[in-house]
Amino acid sequence: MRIVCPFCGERELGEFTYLGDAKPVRPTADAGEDAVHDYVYLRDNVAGVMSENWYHGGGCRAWLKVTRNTLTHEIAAVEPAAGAGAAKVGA
Amino acid sequence: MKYSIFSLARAALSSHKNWQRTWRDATPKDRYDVVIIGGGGHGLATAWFLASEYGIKNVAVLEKGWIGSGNAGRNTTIIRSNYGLPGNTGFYELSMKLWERMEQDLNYNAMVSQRGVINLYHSDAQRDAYARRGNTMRINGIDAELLDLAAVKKMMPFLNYDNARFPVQGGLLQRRGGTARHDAVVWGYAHAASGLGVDIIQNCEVTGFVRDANGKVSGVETSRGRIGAGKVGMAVAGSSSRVANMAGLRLPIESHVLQAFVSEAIKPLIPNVMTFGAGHFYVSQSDKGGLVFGGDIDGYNSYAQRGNLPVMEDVCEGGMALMPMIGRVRLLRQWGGIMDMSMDGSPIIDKTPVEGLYLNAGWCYGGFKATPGSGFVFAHLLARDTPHEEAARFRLDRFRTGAMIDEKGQGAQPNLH
Amino acid sequence: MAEFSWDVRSPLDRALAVGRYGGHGDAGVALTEIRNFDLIQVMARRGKAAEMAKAAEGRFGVAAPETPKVVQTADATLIWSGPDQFLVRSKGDKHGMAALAPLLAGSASLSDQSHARVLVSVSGAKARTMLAKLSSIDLHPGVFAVGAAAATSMDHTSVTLWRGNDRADGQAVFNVLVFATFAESLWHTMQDSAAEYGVAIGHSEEF
Amino acid sequence: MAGAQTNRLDNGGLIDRTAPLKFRFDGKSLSGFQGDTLASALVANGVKLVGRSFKYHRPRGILTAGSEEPNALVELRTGARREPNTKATTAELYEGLEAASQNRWPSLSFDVMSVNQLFAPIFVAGFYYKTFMWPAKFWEAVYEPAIRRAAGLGRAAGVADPDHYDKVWAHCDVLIAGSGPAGLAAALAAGRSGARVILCEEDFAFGGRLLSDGGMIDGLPAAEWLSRTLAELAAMPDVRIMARTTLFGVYDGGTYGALERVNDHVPSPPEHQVRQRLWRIVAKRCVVAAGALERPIVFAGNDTPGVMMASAMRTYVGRYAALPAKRIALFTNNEDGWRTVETALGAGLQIAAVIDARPDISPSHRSLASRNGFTVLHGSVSGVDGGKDGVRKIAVSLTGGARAEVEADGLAVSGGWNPAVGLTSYHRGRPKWRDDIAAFVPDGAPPGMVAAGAANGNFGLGACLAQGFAAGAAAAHNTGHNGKAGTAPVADDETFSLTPLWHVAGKGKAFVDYQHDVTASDIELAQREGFESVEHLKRYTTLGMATDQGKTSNVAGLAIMAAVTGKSIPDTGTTIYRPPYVPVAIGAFAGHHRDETFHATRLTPSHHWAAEQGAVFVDTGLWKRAQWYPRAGEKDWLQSVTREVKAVRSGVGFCDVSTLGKIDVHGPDAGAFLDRVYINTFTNLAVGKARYGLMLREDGIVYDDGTTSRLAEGHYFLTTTTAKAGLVMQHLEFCRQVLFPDLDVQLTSVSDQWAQFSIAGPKTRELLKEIVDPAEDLSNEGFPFMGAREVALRGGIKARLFRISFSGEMAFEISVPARYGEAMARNLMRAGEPLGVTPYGTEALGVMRIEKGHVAGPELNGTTTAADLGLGKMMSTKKDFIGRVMAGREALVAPDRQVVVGVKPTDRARRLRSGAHIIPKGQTPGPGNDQGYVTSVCFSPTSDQWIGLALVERGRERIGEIVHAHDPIRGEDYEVELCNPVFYDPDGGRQRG
Repeated sequence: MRIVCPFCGERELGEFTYLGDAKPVRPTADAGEDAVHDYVYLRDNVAGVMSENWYHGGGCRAWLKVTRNTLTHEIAAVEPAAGAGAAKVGA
Repeated sequence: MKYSIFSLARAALSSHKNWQRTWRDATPKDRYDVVIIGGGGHGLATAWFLASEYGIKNVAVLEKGWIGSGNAGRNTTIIRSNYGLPGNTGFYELSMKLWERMEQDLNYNAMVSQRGVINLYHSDAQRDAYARRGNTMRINGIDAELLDLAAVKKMMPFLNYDNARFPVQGGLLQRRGGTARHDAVVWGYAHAASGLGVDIIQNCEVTGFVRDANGKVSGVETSRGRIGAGKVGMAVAGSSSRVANMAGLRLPIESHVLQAFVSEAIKPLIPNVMTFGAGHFYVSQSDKGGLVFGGDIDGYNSYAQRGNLPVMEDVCEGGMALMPMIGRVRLLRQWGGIMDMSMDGSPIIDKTPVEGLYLNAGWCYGGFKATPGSGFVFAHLLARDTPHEEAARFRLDRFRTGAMIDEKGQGAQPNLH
Repeated sequence: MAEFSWDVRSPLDRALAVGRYGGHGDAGVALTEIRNFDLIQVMARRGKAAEMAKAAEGRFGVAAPETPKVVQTADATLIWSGPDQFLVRSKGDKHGMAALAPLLAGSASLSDQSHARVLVSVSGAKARTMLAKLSSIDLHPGVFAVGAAAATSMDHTSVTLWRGNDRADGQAVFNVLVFATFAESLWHTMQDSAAEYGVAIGHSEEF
Repeated sequence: MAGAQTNRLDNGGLIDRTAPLKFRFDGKSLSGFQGDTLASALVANGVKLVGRSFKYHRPRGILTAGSEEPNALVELRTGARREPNTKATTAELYEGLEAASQNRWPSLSFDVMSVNQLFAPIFVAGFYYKTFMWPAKFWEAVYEPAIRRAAGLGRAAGVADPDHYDKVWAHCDVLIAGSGPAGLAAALAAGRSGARVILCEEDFAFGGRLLSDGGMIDGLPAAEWLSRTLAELAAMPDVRIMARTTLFGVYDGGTYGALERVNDHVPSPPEHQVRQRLWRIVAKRCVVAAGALERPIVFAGNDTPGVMMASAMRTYVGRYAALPAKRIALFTNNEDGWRTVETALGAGLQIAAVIDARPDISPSHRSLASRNGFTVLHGSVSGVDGGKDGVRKIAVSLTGGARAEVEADGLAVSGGWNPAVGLTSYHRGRPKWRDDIAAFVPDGAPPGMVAAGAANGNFGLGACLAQGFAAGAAAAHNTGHNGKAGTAPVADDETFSLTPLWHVAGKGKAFVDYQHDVTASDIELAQREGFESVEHLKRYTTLGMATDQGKTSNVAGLAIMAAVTGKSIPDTGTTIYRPPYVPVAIGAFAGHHRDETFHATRLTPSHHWAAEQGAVFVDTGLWKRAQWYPRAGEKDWLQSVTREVKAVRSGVGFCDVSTLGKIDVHGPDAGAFLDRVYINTFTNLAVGKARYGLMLREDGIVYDDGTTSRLAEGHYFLTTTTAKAGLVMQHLEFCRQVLFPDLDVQLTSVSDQWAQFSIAGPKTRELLKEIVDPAEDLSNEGFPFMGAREVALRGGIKARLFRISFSGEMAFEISVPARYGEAMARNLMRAGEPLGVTPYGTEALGVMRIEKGHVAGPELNGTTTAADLGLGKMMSTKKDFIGRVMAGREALVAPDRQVVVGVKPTDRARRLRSGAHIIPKGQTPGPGNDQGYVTSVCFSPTSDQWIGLALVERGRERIGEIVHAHDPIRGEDYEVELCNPVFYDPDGGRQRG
C-alpha cells in the first residue's frame, strides 16, 4: 500500500502507523461513561470505504485522515488532520 | 461408515468406490431449534457439541461458501493452552483437553500432534513475564516448563546462538501444545455432526435476521431462503461486525488481515512449535514437510484476505534472525485470513442485546486452538442460556464494566493485540 | 579545581574509518560525514505561518521552504522537515538559537537539534543504486532534482534527505540527516550496502 | 573424466561449445556447456531418471524446461549452501556444480521407499484422515514420525546460510513481466514513448519462446530481431531489462515483488556481493507478458521418465541442442504440438508416430508424415510401458475403439496452453474461461495491470507482438509519455486449433499432480466423499500444493472434477491464486536483517566510553545500555551491582539515562495541552520546576510516566520512559493534531539532542560543584528538590540541571548537548575521583528504584490503574484528561484489585524471584486463591536481603501479612511478608536534603 501524504507525496506503507476509524469523535468532558465507552470500544468495522487515522511517523509526523476501502485497499483521498499544518489556520 | 485401517483396506478391494460423502449435503429445512451462522471450525464444533453433549440435534450450520473456507482453513494450525490471565487460562485448557480426545470423539484423524510449543525469551523481563505465565498455568493444573539457555540449545541446536541481535536466553515450554491438521478438524466435526443429524448447508449466505413482534430473532434470511430458528448463534470470525450489523449491533471488534506462509516441503527440520520473542515469527513443520509460519497482523482494517509485502518481509526477517539455516528454504505460498480482533485481545462468547441472537467472536488470531473449547462453551450457552463456567468472563459487557482480559496490556487498540 | 575540556565527539567517531572499503577499483560511492554544524528546528505556531515566513525571509533573504525542498543561502541551508517547519543548518553560531530566537519568538517555536543529528553525504556513480537499497523514495534525476528534500525513513530509521548541488564532476550529492543515536547503525548499513561498488570514506567540516 | 555428452548435437542451439563445464549428479561426473541448465545438461548426457515422487516414490524424469517443473527437483550445492527442491530446469550450469537427487534411499535407481507403491491401493487421497487414530498415544510416538520422515522432499542444509541477500527499491512507469515477443514489444513501445520501463525476465536469456521456437519477425530471423531489439532497449537510459529476475507478486498501490538471482549461476557469490536480491518495484502500470504454460494430458503412465511436454522437447532440442530421446512419439490435441515434430526432424530424430486427438488433421501434416515416414494415429495415449530407464512402448486407443502400440523412447505431450494467470489473479480476481482455447485467461487484474500476448490467451507470434506493443504504448500514454513509439513488429500468426482433452481413461495410475502423486482416481474419490468444491479438492488431495504450485496440474484437476460432477469447467471454478509465482528463498525476503543487523542498534552518547570501562551491555528495545561495570576480581554480576549501589548510597555515582524519551513542548497552550494528557496538572507548575507526571490511555489504564519541567513560560521539557519514547511522541502528536487541534502547541523530539546523566548519592553536590560553574547556586535553597534550570559548566558550555531522584538519594539529572556526552562521562570520572565516583548501570538503577518503591515497566504493564500503582491521588478531579472517564469503571475501582506492595522473604537468606505468585498462607494454590504475583525483584544491599514489588489483591490493606510466594515453574515455594513498597528512606529526607 502506498499513501499520498499531502505534505510529502506518495510514500511507502512502512513510513506510516495505523490507528483506526477516524469517524468517532472524542466525547466532551461531560458526556458520561456510556458515550466514552462507545467511543473507545465500539466500531463500525466498515467493509468498504472508511475514514481512518494514519500517522506519517516515518516521515513528516503529520496525522492524516485517509479514505480507504477495506475490501480492496484502494485509497480515495488523504487529508491532513485538523491540527496538521495548523500554522496556516486563518491564513 | 466408521473410519479405520480395516475399512480402508476393505475399501481398497472395491477400488474405493463405496465411500460415502464425509458429511451429508443437506437442503435447508423450514426451521431448526438452533441455527449456527458460520461453517468454520467453531460453528461446526458448536453444532457437534449441541448434538452430542446437549441433545439438541435439530441444528443447521449455514456456510456462505464451503465449510472451512474462512480462518479454519487458513491458519498456522497451532494448539496450546499457555495463557496467563483468569478467563483465558481455564478456557484454553478446556479446549486443550478436548483436542486430546478429538479424534476418538469424532472418528476422524485430525493429526493432533502434541509436539510441544516453546515461546523463546531474550531478556530478563521476558523471562519474568513467562515465569509469571508459567506459574499461572501450573496453578491451573496445566503443564509448563521454564527452560534455560542450555535446555533450549539441547532441544533446538539449530537456532542462532552465535551472532544474534537479540540472543535467545531460554523459553517457556508447554509440551502438550502442538499442531493439528486444520482442514481435518473442520471435516471431522462436519463428519461427526452430520452423523448425529446436524444439517450442514453450504453456499448459503445469511442476508438478514427475521425478528418477531418483540424484536426477538426468530430466523434468518439467506441466499437459499428464509430459515426459522429458535436461537441463532454467530460464529463468523472476521465477518462478525457485518453479520451483527444486520441485527443493528456494533461490536467491540475490528477485522484485520493475518498472513500465513508455508515453505516447500523438506525433510524433518523443526521438531516443535516455536515463537521468536524478539520479532514477529512463529513456526512449525507440517507432517508433509512444509515450514508453516506467520507473524504479526498487517496492521490495518481489512476484509481483503490478502497480505502485504512489508509484513511478509518482517516475518522472514524474524525467521532468519532466529534460525539463519532457513535462508535457502523457499517460501511457497502466502495467504491471508480476516481476524476478528477484539478490544482486549480476548474472545466474546455471550448473548447479545438482541434476544435470540448469540455471539461467538473476537478470537483475534488465536481462534484455531480454541476450536473445540469454543464449540463446547458456545453450545452450552445456546443450550442453557447461561455461560459455561470456563467462559464466564468472555462477556460482551466487560468493556463497559472494565473487566477486560488483556494478556498483552495494549488496551483498546486491536491491531496491537 | 579541575578545568574541563569539552571535546565534541561525533557519534561516528569510532565507526568511521577514513579510506577505502569494499570492492576494488574506482569507488562507486563516496560516503562523507559532515561534522560540526548548527541545526535549529523552526516550527510555526498555530496560525502564524505567514508571520514566520516573513520573519524568516527577513533573516535569510530568501523564503523558507514550504514544500519538501532545500533552500541554500550563502551561510545557511533551510531544509523542509514537515508541515510548517524547517531546519536551519549553519555554522559557527551564525544562525544558532541565540541568533534566531529573538527574531522568530513570536511566530515560531525553536528547538536546538545541533547535536541530535549526524549528516552523511552520499555521492558517486553508484550513489543512487546504493541508496535504493535503503530508501523507498524515487531518486531518479527527473523526480528528485537538485534542491529536493524529503522527511522519510531509511532502513526503518527516520532521516531527512535532500539533494544538494552536484559535485564538480557532475555526480549528484545526497545528504542524509540521521538521528545521532541511530547514526552508527545506519552508517554500517550504508557502508555494507555500498561495499560491492567500492566505497571512499571520509569526513569533512566543510559547510 | 567427465562423461561424454552422448545426446548433444554437434551444431546449433544457444550453448557455448567453447566453454565446457564439469558438474556432478549423484556423484557422477558429467559435462555440459555454458548456456545449459542442469536439466539440459542432464538431457545431453542421456540421463532420464532425475527424481522420485512425494508419496509413492515413483521414478521421475524431466517434464518441462521451466519453472513449472514438478519432477526434476534436486538438492543443489552441498554443505551450508545445499538447496533442497531446486528445479533442474531453471538451475544454470556452472563449473563444478553438484546436484543430488532427493526423496530416495539408498539411491535414486534403487529406492526402498518405492515399496509405497505396493500400498498405493490404501494410500489414496485423504487416507490418513481415516486411520492412525488408535491407540491415541501412537500418533506422536509412531505414526507421525514415520510419516514425517517419509514426507518432505529434499533436505535443508541445517546450518546457517553463509550467503548474503539484500533488498532494493525501484520505480518505473511501466513494468513488464516477461521478455518473450509480447514483453519485448511492450518494452519497445513504452521505452520509445519516453516512459521509464523495467522488464523482468525469469530466464538467464531474453526472448522467451523465441529462443526455442524461432520464427520470422519484421522479415528477420527471430534471433536477429532479438539482438537488434535488445540493443535498442539497452541504449534507452530509462529502460532497465533484468534477466534472472522473476516477478512473483503484486501488492497494493502498484508495488510488485521480484526476485533477482544475482549469483546463483556461479559456485558462490563474489566478495561483497549478494546471492539474491529482492526487488520492490513501484510501477504505475504493469504489462504481464509472462507467456503461457503448456499443459499435460492425464493418462496412465504419464509420469514415466521420457514423457515430456512437447514444447520442452523443442526447447531441449532447439535451444540446448540436447536430445531427450532418439525416437519420439507426439501426443497432441492441438496444432502447436506439431511444431515439435518439425524441430525433431530438423535435429535428425526419428518420429515414431504422432497421436492426434483431434478429429481432423491438416493435409500439410499428413504430407509431412508421409515425407518422413511416420504414422499419424487418430486417438489418445492410454498407457506407457516403461520404467526408470525411460519409455519403451506407448499404448494408443484409436478413435473408433481399436488399439495400437508405438515403439519409442520418448513421448512429447501437448494438451494445449494455459496462460500464466498468476500475477493477474493475486488480488483475488478470478480468471475467465475461453472456450476457443479451452483455457482460463486473466480477468479482474489489479489496478494498472494488463496481460498481453500468450499470457492473455493470444498464442500467435504476430498477435503477441501486436498486443504487447499496444499494451506498452498504452501504458506509456497513460503515464503521460507520448513519444513516438513507431510501429509494432510484425510476424505471421500460426493457426491454432485444439480439441480439449484432459484425461484418457486407461489402466494404471494417471497423474494429475506429478509431484504430489495425485491421480485422476484421487479426484474421483474426493468428489465421491463430498470434496467437490475446488478448494476442498485441493486440500483433500493436496492437488496443486507442491513446489510447482499446480502450474501443470490445477486446470487438468478441475477439468476432471468438472467431468465427474457434470458441471462445466468455469462453473467448477479455480482455486485462489496465491503469491509468490515461484517459490522464493526466505533469506531473500529477510535481506540483511539477520544476525546482528536484524534490527538497528541505538547507542547512548557515552556508549564507547562505557565499552572502554568494560561495561556489560543489555538490549533495551533497540538500545544497548550499560547494565553494570564489572571490576577485576568480582565473581558475578550481583557482586558488581551491589558494589555500585553501595557506592551510590554512600558516596556518589552516575548513570547514562539518555535513553529516556525527551520532548520539547512549546507554545502558549503547552500547559493546557499537558493538563489534558496527564492525570495531574501542569499549568500551575512554576518556571524552573519539575513535576512527575502520569498519563493514561483513553481506556483509563496507565500508559506512561516521567518528569516534566517548565523551562520557560511557553516551554516544557517532557521525559518519557525508554520503552515508550516513540509511542508517547506519536500519542502526543495525535492529541495535538487530531484531538485538540485548537491548542497552539508544538512538539519536537529532542531525545537525541541531549546526553542525560543521573548523578546520585550523598556526595552529589560535591561532585557537581566540580563540574558546574562556581557562580551557580546548588544549595537546597538555590536549587531545591524538583528544581530545573539551565546552568553553566566549567569550561564554557551550558547544561540543563534537574533535581529529581528515582534512587531515593540526593540526586540530579544533568543534560548536555549529546556530542559532549562522552566528555561528560570522562569529566565526571575525573572530577569525582577524589570522591570515589562510581559509574553504574541499569541493574543498579533498577535496584535503587525498587528499594525506593518506584514503579517501572513491570508494574506499568498495560493493565494497571493509577490507583493500582499507589498513584491514584494524582488524578485531578478539576479537569478533563485522557482516560478520566473510563478509569472510573466499576471493575477498575473495585476494592479487590491487585495493587503494588512490597514483598520480602521471611527467610532473609532466601532469593526472591519475579513471576512468583502470591497465595495466602496455609492454602493449596489454585485458581481461586491466586492473588497476584511478584513484578520486580532485586537483592537490596541496603536491606541486605532480596526484596521486591508485587501486585497483590487488596495488597495495601494487608501490609504485614505473611503469604506464600509460589513459584512451581522453578520448583519453589516460600513465605514472604507483604510490606510497604518504599524500603529505603520512606520519609524522603535523603533526596530532599
